[in-house]
Amino acid sequence: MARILFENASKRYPNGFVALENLNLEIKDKEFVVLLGPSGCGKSTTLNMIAGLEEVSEGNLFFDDETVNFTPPHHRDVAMVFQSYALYPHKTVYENIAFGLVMRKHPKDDIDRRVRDAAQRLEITHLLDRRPSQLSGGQRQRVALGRAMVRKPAVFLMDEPLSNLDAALRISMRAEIKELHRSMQTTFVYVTHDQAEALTLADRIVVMRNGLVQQIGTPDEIYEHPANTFVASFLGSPPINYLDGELVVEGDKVTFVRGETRLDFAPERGKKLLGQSGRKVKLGIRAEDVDERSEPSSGEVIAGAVTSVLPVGSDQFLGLQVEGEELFFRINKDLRHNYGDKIKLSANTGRLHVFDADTEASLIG
Amino acid sequence: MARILFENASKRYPNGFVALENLNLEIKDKEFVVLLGPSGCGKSTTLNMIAGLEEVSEGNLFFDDETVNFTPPHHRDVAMVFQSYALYPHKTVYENIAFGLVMRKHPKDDIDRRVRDAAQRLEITHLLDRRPSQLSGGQRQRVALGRAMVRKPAVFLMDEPLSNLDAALRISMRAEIKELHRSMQTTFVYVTHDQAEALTLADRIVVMRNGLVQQIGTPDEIYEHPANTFVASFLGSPPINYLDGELVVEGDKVTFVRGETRLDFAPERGKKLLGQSGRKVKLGIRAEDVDERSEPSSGEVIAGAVTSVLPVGSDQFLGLQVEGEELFFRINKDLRHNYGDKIKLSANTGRLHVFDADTEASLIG
Amino acid sequence: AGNTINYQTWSAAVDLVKSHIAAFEKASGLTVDYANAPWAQYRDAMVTKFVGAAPLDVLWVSDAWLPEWAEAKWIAPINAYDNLMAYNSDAEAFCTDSMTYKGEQYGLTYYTDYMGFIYDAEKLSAAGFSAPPASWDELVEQALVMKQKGIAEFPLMLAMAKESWLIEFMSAMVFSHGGRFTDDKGDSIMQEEKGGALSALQWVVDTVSKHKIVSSGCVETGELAGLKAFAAGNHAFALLPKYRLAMLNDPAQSQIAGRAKQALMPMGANGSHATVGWMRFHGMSAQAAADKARADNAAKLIEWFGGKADGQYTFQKLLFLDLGSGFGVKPLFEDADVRAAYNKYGDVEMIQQQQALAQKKDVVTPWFGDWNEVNGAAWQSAILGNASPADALKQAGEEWDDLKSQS
Amino acid sequence: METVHQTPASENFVGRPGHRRGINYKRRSEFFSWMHRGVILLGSLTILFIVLAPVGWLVSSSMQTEAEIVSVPPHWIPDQPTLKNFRAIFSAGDEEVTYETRSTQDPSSGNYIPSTARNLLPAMRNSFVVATLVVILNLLVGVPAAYAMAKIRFLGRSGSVYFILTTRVIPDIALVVPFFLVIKNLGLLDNIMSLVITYLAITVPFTVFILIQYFEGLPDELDKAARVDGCSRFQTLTKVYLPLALPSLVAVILFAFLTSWNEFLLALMFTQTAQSQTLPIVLASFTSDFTISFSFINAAGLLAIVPPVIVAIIFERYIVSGLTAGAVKG
Amino acid sequence: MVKTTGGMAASVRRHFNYEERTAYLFIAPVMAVLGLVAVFPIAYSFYLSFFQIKLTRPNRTPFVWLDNYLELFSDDLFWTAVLRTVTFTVISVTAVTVLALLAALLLNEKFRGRRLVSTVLLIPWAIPYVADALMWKWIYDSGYGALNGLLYQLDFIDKYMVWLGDQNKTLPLIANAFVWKEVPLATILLLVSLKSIPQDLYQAARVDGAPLWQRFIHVTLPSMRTGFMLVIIYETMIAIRHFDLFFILTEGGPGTASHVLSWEIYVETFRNLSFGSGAAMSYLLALVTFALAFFIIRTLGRSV
Ligand SMILES: Nc1ncnc2c1ncn2[C@@H]1O[C@H](COP(=O)(O)OP(=O)(O)OP(=O)(O)O)[C@@H](O)[C@H]1O
Ligand SMILES: Nc1ncnc2c1ncn2[C@@H]1O[C@H](COP(=O)(O)OP(=O)(O)OP(=O)(O)O)[C@@H](O)[C@H]1O
Ligand SMILES: [Mg+2]
Ligand SMILES: [Mg+2]
Repeated sequence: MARILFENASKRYPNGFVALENLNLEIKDKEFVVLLGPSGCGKSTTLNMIAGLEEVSEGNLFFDDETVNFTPPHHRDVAMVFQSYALYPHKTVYENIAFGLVMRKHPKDDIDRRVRDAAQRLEITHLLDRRPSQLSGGQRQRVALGRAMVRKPAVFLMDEPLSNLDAALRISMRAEIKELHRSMQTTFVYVTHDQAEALTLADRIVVMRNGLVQQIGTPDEIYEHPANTFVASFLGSPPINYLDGELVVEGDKVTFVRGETRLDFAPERGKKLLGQSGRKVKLGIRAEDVDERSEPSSGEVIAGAVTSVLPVGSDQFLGLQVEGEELFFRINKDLRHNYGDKIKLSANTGRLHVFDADTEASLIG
Repeated sequence: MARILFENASKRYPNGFVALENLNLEIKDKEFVVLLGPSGCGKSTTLNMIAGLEEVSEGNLFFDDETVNFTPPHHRDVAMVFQSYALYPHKTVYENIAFGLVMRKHPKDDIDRRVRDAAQRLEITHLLDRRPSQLSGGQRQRVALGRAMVRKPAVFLMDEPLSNLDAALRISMRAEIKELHRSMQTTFVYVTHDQAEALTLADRIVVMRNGLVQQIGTPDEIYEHPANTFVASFLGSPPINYLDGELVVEGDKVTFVRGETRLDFAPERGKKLLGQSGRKVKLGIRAEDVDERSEPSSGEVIAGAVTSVLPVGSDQFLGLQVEGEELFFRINKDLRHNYGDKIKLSANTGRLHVFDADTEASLIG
Repeated sequence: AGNTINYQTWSAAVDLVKSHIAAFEKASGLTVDYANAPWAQYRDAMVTKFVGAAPLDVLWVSDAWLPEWAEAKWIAPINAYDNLMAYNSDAEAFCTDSMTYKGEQYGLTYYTDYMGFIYDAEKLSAAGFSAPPASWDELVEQALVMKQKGIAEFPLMLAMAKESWLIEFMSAMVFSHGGRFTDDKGDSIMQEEKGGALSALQWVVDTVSKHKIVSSGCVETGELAGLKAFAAGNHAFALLPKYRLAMLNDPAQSQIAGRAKQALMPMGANGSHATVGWMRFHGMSAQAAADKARADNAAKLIEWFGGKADGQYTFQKLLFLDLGSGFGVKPLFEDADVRAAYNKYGDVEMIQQQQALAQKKDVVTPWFGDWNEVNGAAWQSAILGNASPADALKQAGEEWDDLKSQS
Repeated sequence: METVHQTPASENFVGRPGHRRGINYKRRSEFFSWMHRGVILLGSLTILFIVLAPVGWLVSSSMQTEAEIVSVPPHWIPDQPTLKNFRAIFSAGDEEVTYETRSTQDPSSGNYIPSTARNLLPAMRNSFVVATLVVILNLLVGVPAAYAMAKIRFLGRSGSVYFILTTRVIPDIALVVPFFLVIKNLGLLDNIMSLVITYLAITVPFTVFILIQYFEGLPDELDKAARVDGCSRFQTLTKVYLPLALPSLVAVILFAFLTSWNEFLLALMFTQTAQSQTLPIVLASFTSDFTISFSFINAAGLLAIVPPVIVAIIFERYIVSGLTAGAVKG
Repeated sequence: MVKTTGGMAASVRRHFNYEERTAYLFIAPVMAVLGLVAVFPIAYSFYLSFFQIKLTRPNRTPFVWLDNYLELFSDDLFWTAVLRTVTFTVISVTAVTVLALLAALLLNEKFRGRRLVSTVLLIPWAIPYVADALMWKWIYDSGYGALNGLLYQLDFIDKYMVWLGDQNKTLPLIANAFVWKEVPLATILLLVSLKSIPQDLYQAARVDGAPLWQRFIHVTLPSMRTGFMLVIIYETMIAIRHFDLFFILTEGGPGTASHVLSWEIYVETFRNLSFGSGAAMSYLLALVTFALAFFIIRTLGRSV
């Protein structure tokens, strides 16, 4: 029901700090947009501006086609989950959740139904009579989520709504939120640090850094075609590995060269790099884009000595000393390696990333 | 420097709610113990009791060999990261971090050195003069972490210290914490909901539920040998899949049977189940314990129709309708499947879990 | 409102005033809008009301304020009303004097009194004296004996706190020492060497610091506190308004009931038995005077209270009977009821004799307020030993000259 | 344990966590709790003594006769306690005053009671009405203003705070006459409304100032949450801030009530008759130039304490702690 | 689906600066009350301070520009009064603040009888100054006062002492009466601010190793900053202008021992009927008071 448009918007805090600079961002109606970015990059600030809780210092903010720079929050019809919860300490959990509806004069029984329904989904039905001070951290967060969930606003704003929940709960809550989006058919702006969450929920992801937007795109675009090293590094766990080197173009074949290591780009990638021979680049290889084959074909070999082995549940992370740099890869858990083993991995050359060594912008975007 | 021992400890809140029941838990000196459990299970309560912030209602709490039930917090020599941060609003970031040292009468220059060092690791050097109210959520959390990091206490207590940080920062902070543990050689009790964090950091993991300890063990033990379905479900993302069925023992071969699906246990697992033919069991298969081979051998086939496909970064999650239940698996991203496709996956029968259908306790634990 | 008289008093004898008003309303057909304010703040309240032009017709005025209020044109003379002026023949001379400023009379009195010298007869005889002191020196002698015998720690009660009574206490001392603050032309003579004022102050200072027959706490003792202390039997001699005799001899209020006697004010070296007298009167507001009809009504009320009502000085008489307060019209001394009442606790002859010796305060001028503040502080300073009596009076005298020249 | 001694792991002086040698914490915590109780007892007794000693003397003397009251040394307990002062206040009739009925006072018998005693109860009623109205208006007018100044950013915000304070830095004495002119021009002389509006003007600046401070202390996040939940500024104030600010409202209520209850100078100027006079004025009028009854004034002063103390008892319980616990994280 | 409400649809102009409009609306009643009742008196008396007004000379009221102010600077008595005012204010405000803090700390504890103590504590506040001042006058009386009586009977003194009449004791004794009456309000203000300290700060401080005393210094005191600010500003403003006790207890005496500014202003205005110079003094005092308040707000005000 609402398209949100930031037009050259800036936010300057009273102490002079500029939290957002010249933000241009369009969030389409009914879209589920996830804001991603390092701590302090301005995500919460963006949400607060959409909600009308922080003034837009410069530029414009539109809902559909109208400026809402000065529209007060209660006329904006947004629901928000605050990063800090902001529960009403004097109200019970029930009253906290119901408050938004009470303010909108919903009938009592409708409110009751919705609150109980939400509480059940959030598994806090047994806590409805408690006050926030008597809840655990995760329980408080769920109350905060419930307060938004019961509403039917034009825009949902959620600021890390699941950060304090355990994995199982997080997954089921994620499903609830997905379902909410589906059934409400309304715009969601969502902040999270959890990549799985971002990738599973988002229609589009906005990657921010220091108050500036780095890239906007579908999860796939962001993951597969990061616009620059920052974006590339930001997603993926363990993070993407970089190797500085040089491009060598021989006919159709584009090769990345760094010392002994030579990696031939798969053709569809390579063709964007033709004619750039000699260019200094940063190669990006995601941890999972390697395979341990008995004998990798040349042009896809990454060889090095094992520096660390870290089993994590289903997989293991392998630290590898390659060309003097330590790279991390994720491989199958069943393979056993010991510290110091020299091994070879085959890189998936169709999924290599290349960035300019100086600007760090992607060359194959 | 401190062994922590809970002996039949209980915690009853003033409203009568029993948050911990009969807790028996030994945390060894220098151990890094992670508390895991669903929201509201009593993790923070446990930390608070160790810190001396909540009274032990019943039972005893020992540090080394002495009861500390009555020792006030400032004589316990613990450092703590609070789930709610609890920053001093009237102090600057610098003063917040320095406070614990000031209280212990450290020399000024030593304090300064440590604070600046911690700030640098936490990447908040530029914020040292701000007050907490001028920080973003993640920044506040890092200040809270810094406040503990500068100290050299006998016990570190950390309550979800990284929950509001982005992945990259989280990983580097995780490394800092690991390093802290290594260099301090002291006891850590750590609460997290992030499994990767739990698995990478913990010497041992304590899985709790409703104020009761479910299992204590190394990460590997917990992951590979969950004591019951609760523990099994709690770790792993997407969570482990269950299929109710029956055991059929034929000679050495133990087979799980449910409708068409027949899975033969690998011998080392199977031998614990000999003689249990006909037993009603719950089979557990982790999402990643399947492979898509062109032709799986019989006895490891899981066949079903694709109900959902969810690409997540490096992999994709596949929903599969198997024997009327929806199971989720993680497979390689390169494989393309469409909704409704009937496919076969081969299960890694060496990694199957079996639980009693009623008690839900593991049969091969 | 044409027939309403706005009548303002301080909160004294409220019931009596009300009853007298009721009678007036019945007799005259006029209505009286009566309001009263606490005595301590009365002047301030009135100043505010004058400046704020609140409706006022008749009001009580203390003699000390007359010049100020007249100069400020808040109250008006009543000379035009012969029926009022006629009462002067019955009034004590100092009384009429006190209501007169620049040749015009501003009202009719309803209460007049003077500073009396009162002693505790029992203490006196216990100390072995048969007669009260006739001079201040004699008082010192007697007091020293009492002090020695432990009859009283501080035989003399002098109330020298800064309050409205202070000027009366000072005047009584000065007059009885044969001195004056100002001469007939209104120029200051208080600072004169060997003048009565100086010897009076010197005497006071000596009693406090040399003889210690007066407590150094006298600078915080107000008239009322002094009265209560005297009533409690703490002292043998006191300077107090004469009307306090009634209270001092009332067993319910006093522990020396029946022993409080009055003597003539002791004499100073060059002095006499003179004392200070004062009075309060009914005045007419300038506001009312400006309107003939209102002025006539106001004059009626003034006469009713300050003159005769139904052929009698009813108000003054009742006030005396109720409270023991003094009256300014001599004929009342002859009234049988009055004599009977007086003789219960006092000596009419003595009262009449002393009243005849009463003089009005010689410092009542438009700048009295300014000067009084400085003078009071100066006397206290001398008593506290912060200044010599001569310096203190010099300061007061200079202040006087200064203020006089300014106006 | 080798490494333990090498690493500077613990700051603990003794090198063992959780206990300094030789301290029995259980005993110690019991000791502290005894100390604690002792300090509380001592503090309470001190307060009770400091306050009740003068007040007790007030009570005792209100039941003594004028003669007894000045005894040296004082009679702490009246020889013959009498309630005549209280009786006079409560039995004072309202019949018309004539020469015959005028004497409620009888100096010769010592039953000295000022005739204005009968005004005391009506004056208390006036005072109570005035104070109550002032409290209500203070809240109505002051609360929104304080909220706006604490939580809304607008042009002239700090200017208005200082303006409000400015109205209270000038000595009342300088303002009495101009105040009088205002009240006269409003036609409110001798009307308790004159007191209501002037008291409002003299109390509301502090009401606002007090509330600003406490509102600022409440987390901004709650304000934000409420607004997102659909509250206008006004609703945010009433539904979220007021309940949380309850303790400070108590402070303000008591402040406004007692300031009005005690105010003297303005009441003196604006009121004239019993119909509008407030308690302090009537109290003051018991001291005339002719006489004063300490015992009676003390009795009246004692009665004056009762209504405010009842008000205080009613509201004091709302000064409770931890109202914002659990509200926000961080 | 819920309609996007008025705000989005309505014109920008209608909601232009909703925040400011609300703010102005909210402060309008206060401003109206003050404008109606307080502004004229202030302006008027300020205006008067530029005239030489002596009410006994109603026809001569020349405009003297700043003379009324300038004269004060050469007036010794004025400076004495300033000094005494400062002394009184410093003694009183310090005592009120410290005692109120102690009382507030006590009342912040939970114990049986707490409500009794707190109710009793409020009593002094409930006594009108008129009665309060008379009570103290009478307690301090050197002849038959209760203070003398008590000290004498307890054998602290062997004969009755002079209290208010002793110029070295006058100011402290008046301050004592003042403090007795002012502590309750200050206590309430501090108590409220004490109650609003988040408990988790104490927890953090305990873990940080702060013993009781340090928690008091580092958590309690800083968190009560605004409470202290309120108390100090209010009490300073009240003490610096305090009049009633001086009026009833000493009238500025003995000598000039309690001749404070407010008394001087009173004398000048009502005794001397010099409204102009009285007003000038008032405004000097007001200026100083305001400067103090400003300074206190700046140093203690919330900057968090
Ligand atoms: N003050 C309190 N009064 C009553 N119950 C409480 C109180 N504090 C916590 N609880 C309850 O105790 C249980 C344990 O709380 P605790 O904070 O230890 O949970 P937790 O494991 O830390 O959860 P989370 O992961 O959500 O932070 C919860 O169910 C909570 O509701
Ligand atoms: N009131 C304030 N005054 C000054 N600077 C502020 C204020 N609030 C936030 N900031 C700064 O603005 C920047 C953006 O803050 P914001 O809260 O939007 O970050 P965020 O992206 O939500 O971070 P996080 O993931 O840590 O919550 C931060 O660097 C923060 O320090
Ligand atoms: Mg944020
Ligand atoms: Mg917790």
